[in-house]
Amino acid sequence: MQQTLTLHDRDELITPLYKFDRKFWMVIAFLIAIITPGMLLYVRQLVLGLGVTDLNRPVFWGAYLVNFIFLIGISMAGTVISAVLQLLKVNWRRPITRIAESLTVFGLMTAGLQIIMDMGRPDRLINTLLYGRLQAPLMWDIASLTLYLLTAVFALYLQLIPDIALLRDTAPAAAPEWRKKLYSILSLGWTGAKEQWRRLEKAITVVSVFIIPIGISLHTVTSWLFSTTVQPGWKSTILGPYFVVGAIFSGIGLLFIAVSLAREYNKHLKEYITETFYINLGWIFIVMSAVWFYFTLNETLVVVTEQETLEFPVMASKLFGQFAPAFWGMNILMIAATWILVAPKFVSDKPTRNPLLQTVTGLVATGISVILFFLLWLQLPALSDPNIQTGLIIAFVLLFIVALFGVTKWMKTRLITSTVIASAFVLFGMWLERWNILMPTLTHARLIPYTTYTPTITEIAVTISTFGILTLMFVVFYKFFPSISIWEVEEGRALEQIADRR
Amino acid sequence: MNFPLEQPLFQFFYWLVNTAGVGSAVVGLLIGAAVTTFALTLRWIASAKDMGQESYPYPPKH
Amino acid sequence: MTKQPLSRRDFLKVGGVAAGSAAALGGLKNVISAKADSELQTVAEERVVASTCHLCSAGCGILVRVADGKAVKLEGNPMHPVNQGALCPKGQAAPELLYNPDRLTSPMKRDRATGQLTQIQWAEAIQLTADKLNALREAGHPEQAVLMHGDTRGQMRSFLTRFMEAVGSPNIVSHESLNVAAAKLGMYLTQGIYGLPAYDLENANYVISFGANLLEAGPNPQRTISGYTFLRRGRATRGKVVVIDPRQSITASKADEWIPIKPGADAALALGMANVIIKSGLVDADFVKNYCFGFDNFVAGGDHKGFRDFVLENYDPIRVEQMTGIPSTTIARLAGEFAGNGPAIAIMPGKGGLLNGGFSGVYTAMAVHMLNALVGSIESTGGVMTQRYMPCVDYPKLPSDSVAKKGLATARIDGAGSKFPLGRNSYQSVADQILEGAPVEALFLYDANPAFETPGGKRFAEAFKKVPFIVSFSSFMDESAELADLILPEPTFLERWGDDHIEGFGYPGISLYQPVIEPLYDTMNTGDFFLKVAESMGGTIAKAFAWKSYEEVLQFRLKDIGADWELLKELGVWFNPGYRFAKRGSQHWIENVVGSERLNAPRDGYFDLYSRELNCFIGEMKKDELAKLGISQSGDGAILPHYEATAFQGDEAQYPFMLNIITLMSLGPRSDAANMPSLQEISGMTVRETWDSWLEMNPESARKLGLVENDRVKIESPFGAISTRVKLVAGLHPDVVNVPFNQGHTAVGRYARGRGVNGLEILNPASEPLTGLAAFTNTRVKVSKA
Amino acid sequence: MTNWCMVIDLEKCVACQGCSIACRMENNTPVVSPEEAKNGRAIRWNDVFPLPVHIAPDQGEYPNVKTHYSTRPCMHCKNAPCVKVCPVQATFIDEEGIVRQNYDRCIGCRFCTVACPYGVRYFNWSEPQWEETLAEYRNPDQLSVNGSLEGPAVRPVGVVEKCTYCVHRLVKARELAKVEGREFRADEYVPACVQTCTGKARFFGDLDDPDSTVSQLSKSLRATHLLEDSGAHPKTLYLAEG
Repeated sequence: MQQTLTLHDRDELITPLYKFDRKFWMVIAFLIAIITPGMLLYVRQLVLGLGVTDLNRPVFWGAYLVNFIFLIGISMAGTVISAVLQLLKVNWRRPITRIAESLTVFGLMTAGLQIIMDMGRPDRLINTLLYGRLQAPLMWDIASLTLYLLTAVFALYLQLIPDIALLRDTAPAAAPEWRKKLYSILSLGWTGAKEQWRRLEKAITVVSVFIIPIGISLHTVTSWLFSTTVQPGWKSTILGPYFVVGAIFSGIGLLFIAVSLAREYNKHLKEYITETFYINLGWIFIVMSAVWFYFTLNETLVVVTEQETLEFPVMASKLFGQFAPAFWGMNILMIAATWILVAPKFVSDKPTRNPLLQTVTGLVATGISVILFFLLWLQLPALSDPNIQTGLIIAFVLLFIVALFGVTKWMKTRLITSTVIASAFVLFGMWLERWNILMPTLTHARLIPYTTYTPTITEIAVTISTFGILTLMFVVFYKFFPSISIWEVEEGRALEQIADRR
Repeated sequence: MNFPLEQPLFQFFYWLVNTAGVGSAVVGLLIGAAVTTFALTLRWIASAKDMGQESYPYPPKH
Repeated sequence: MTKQPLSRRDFLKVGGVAAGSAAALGGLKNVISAKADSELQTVAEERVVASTCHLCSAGCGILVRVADGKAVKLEGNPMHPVNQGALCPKGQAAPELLYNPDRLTSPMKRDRATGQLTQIQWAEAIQLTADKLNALREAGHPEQAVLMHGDTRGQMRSFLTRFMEAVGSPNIVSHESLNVAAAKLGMYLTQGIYGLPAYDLENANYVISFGANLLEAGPNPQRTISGYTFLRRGRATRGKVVVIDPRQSITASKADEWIPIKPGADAALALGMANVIIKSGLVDADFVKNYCFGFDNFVAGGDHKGFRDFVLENYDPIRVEQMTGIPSTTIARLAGEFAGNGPAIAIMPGKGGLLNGGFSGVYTAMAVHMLNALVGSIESTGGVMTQRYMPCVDYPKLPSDSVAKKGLATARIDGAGSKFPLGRNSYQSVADQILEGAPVEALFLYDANPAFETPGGKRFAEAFKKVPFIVSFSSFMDESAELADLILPEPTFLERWGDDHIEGFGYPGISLYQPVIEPLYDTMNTGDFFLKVAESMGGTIAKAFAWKSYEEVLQFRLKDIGADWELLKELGVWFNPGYRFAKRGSQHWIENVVGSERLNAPRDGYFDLYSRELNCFIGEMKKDELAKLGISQSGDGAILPHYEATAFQGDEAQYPFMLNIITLMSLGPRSDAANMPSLQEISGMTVRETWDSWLEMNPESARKLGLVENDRVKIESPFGAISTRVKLVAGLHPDVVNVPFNQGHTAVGRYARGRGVNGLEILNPASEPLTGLAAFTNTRVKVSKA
Repeated sequence: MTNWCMVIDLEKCVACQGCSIACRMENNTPVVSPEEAKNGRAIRWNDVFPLPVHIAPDQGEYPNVKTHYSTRPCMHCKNAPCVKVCPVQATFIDEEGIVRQNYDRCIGCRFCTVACPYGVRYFNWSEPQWEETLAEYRNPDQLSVNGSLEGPAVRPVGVVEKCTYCVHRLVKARELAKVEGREFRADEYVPACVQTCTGKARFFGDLDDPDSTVSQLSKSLRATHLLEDSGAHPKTLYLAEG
């Protein structure tokens, strides 16, 4: 059999799959270490009931639900990257489609897990299949989530088939027998016949078309869980699209991080996943942040302006009440993320003599501004003079601007690092966004005194555990399957060659 | 304005959305259809026979 | 528990979806229309027993559902006039008292030296008590046996009195000096009846309450609730209710009008209203001229000032405004409304209202009650009634007994009648007397927890050390029982015999307690215990108590009420409905309504606006003697009701707030209620607190102190300090702070122990010198962030 | 078909909380620990609470203050938001207008508790407990409908529970009428809170019977619903103060 796959590619992409080195086991050990406490505490929760959380009346939903929406959100990555870009025949998507699609699958799986963890009676989950009612939005969510998960698994699997066949055929002799068998079964007897290719491509295209509405429906339906109730703060007509945008946003964010981690773990991937990908996807990121800001402003401004008696206290708690840290924290994180992405675009690559744009200047300014910030924060009596305070604030602002300029240059030269930072900001900000949608309304019930909610150690541990599980699935999966779609990359290269030849 | 619930059509809709188990059935149907479609698609792909033309090497040479 | 299906029946019929819903868009009704098969499983054996609730002074009739020998639910007895089928949270939670895990299960003896408790047999307890009492009698000092009791009603009261009298001790001390005695004295010094008046709320048009907590914790809350709701919305015309109180209690917030007043100034307001009523000629001229004493000036061994001139001279609304902080226009309006919209009732302050430590609390009660007289609301429809009691068969005359006679002739241990000439009981001062050296050899605590429920109750711990033999009959190991030598648990009210007079309607009635289930533990009704002690003591005492059981005592006493024993047991209640108003000046009037209980002044049927009874006590006193009693006026001014500014303990500059201990509907007056978890859970509803005590404070006052809601604060008085959390209550006088009663237990049980603080600890422990009343509202405190 | 309805006269209600405890004793709602209670986990199907619920800065200043109290059973809404969101029909409206809860089917997703604008649905955060002998007084009645638990029998941990208008009392009253061989009359049954109300502020009966007390009272000028704007069409009526 003739192969176009070079030995080089094979070394880089297939050999590591059989290499269970120290690094791998350490990662696994670390992940299990962070998963275990949460799982143990969850078992405790199963025994004792949800009383181990800080949920109460009226805060009936808490961190688990926030995690659920967040995880559903990051599952949007697969739909956007894989399906949309595939339909648009965007070429630079090829190396990352697999990671994106697997993120969708794992995100949905862990999201489902959150729902089960949130249930008072997980042993009665079967009741949803026995007595399900169509009128209940939760049923729509169950339908949508299951369909999305199935479709995503199917899409991922479709794309995997040629690679599995490749793995089957190129498995080293030392490979364990069960793995060979696994690949053999999973490859479905793929031979690479032209008709097979044709049918595969057709199937992929069809699935790509269908997965988009299914994905959007899931995020929308999840928003409807809230907006179909009569609770203040959730009766927003833009909640559906807002959730979708948030989902795309956080999905891309996690994708950036996952891809960058994969690149770090397997250095060879850097040849496939180049900076082009970061630059191009970065633009989508920027557009999404603009849309996100638009929605946030929309939601905030309308409520603030109408000052409706029920809605406004909820919004007020976000603007300057108990949720102000979360709300403004979210906004600052999003602004920072956008700035990190946008600012370097305005800076030239060439060395500059402008001291404002020197990295050193930036770092020094950052240091001093941090010190100034803490001085202001501590409210030392020695600095209580209004003039001194004003001076300090002005100095802090100026130095902060200088720091921003200085750091820009540094960021420009480290595209990937800065993108990852921005993604982390976005991820954290989007988690907070979900928190800010859920919690203010729940804590501001109409006929129950306003309350607070602080996740307990159980909820925090379970949350950490959830993200641990997500990572573990990711790591283990890519020990069995190549982290980039080999055949798609090949296809891309071939297409480029064709383009070059012309 | 009263909701015309006495109309058989609306009665049917009402029955449809509000009966325990009907939702499950609909969801089951949806999922069953999806799974079946996926399985059939996979079989369809796998069942493609080598037509004697260019095979395994990819991409097809143009 | 054996269960059997009681029924198997389709109660939901097959049917289509309800068509055409009336709701505009509510078409989708989510109705289950499938054939439902409902099955109710319950226990095999079920019965309902009528009895009486003992958790507060109202004594509501109850019907207890007993399922398989367990009391599972209490309902109000619809036959009972007080509650008419209703039941408050305390009564509802009573099974938590019955099945409380902290109940005492058997008699115990404490070794004083080691503090160790040993379980004993009842026979031993009876023998020990009998021996002790016999020893006291042999020594010729039966009066050294003292019985302190709390809210003891019905035949138990007379039974215990008889027992102590048979033994030869006059020292049976009621807790009334802590609560209702001031009102009773107010009634006594004016109307000449020592007792609480009954109010015909159902027929009144205008009710003005001076700090009386009608809907929460008055002397008979359920009766006043029934009357109140009937007068508000139960009849065609709606009566008006006005509440005078520095704090917007639930009563005040439910009233038509809440008039906040400077604490302790209620007398001034009442007299200011009297001033307006007299000035405008709205008085019931017939009544004040012909049936009142001292309205006009009179001559009796010299010129005396009458009520009219005294009030007209001193209580002009403009001046009253300064005393009370209530605008003179409001005072005038209230007076006009009160006198012009009869029948009207002015209700005397209850506990926590005005017992100021000085005599002023009694003056206040007098002044308020006089308002009723001025508008002729005494013994009239929609006015004040006098309480009648069921005729009980008299006990056989006590056999003559020289030891007892000698003992009974001695002065009371609590100083009532001697040290406190006007007082009938001085519960809290027992501790002072003992500490001052009064010999007490045996002390019985029935229904009493003085170590907790009196101001400065910790004195009792000291005092009890000097008493060699203390017997507690509590069902729980409360603060006082912890100091007792013999702890003889009484069954809860659901497991024993007893009875109660129905009060609050004027007409007589009896309400019966009966064991709804077999007693759970090795407990004994205190009545039975004393019968056995009497038997064991032998001699005249055994003769005086020839009954076999307390149930027999009840049967004997209640023979003539008109219902036989079986009927009474079945109904739980028997009464002669319909209050017969006495005609003014008639024989009935003189015998039952006005003046019949005066001990010194003539029983001539005159309502005293100038209290001749009081004149007998302080009429001869000089100004300085009166000043020692806390009375600033002299001569006629001291006899006539007047406003005395509260003599606060604690300097105003240092201690800016007045501390008020409030009693809640939920926790109620009895210590054991604090150990009922459901009541703990709902106790702080008004301030959104639960299972804890709190300090109520005006938000503005708190702001000045830099306090915000839920701050932990230290409350200091000259007598001590406590610490709790502050709650901001907008409806509260800025100079008053409140702490709820019945929290801060150190004993009783797991639910009561260590919950919050006991505000009584830092109250002025002194007793009023003329009456022996406890001082509840004359302690100033300062509040600071803890 | 009867349409059960409760009317609460707030002017006669004296905020005594007798209804709260009567409900607890009738329906076996557990007492939670003080810590749980502080965390808003107390379960009292019928609660009494001061108004405004949220301490607002514009509550008024001394002496121009008026505190109001309200009591709140389930509203048994005609267009119940809780019923509409239940994915398994564990909560439903029966043909007599009572919103009921099937404890055997509830999956504990707490959507209904979130959806209820009145906050009258409660969740069993922990295994309900009665310490030692306290368990003795629990109501022994057990109502099961189509084999699943609904009545006052103790609910397991992790399910939602709510006021049922004491539906087991209705079943009992009907059964009694049947045993005694007569027609069941609507006034033979009242929930425990109505029976115990110290101020006689609660009325209960058939709203569809024009002669019943509740239907007379529903025509009162003072008749109002809690949160009428919620769109839930609450049925439990209030008679406003004043």
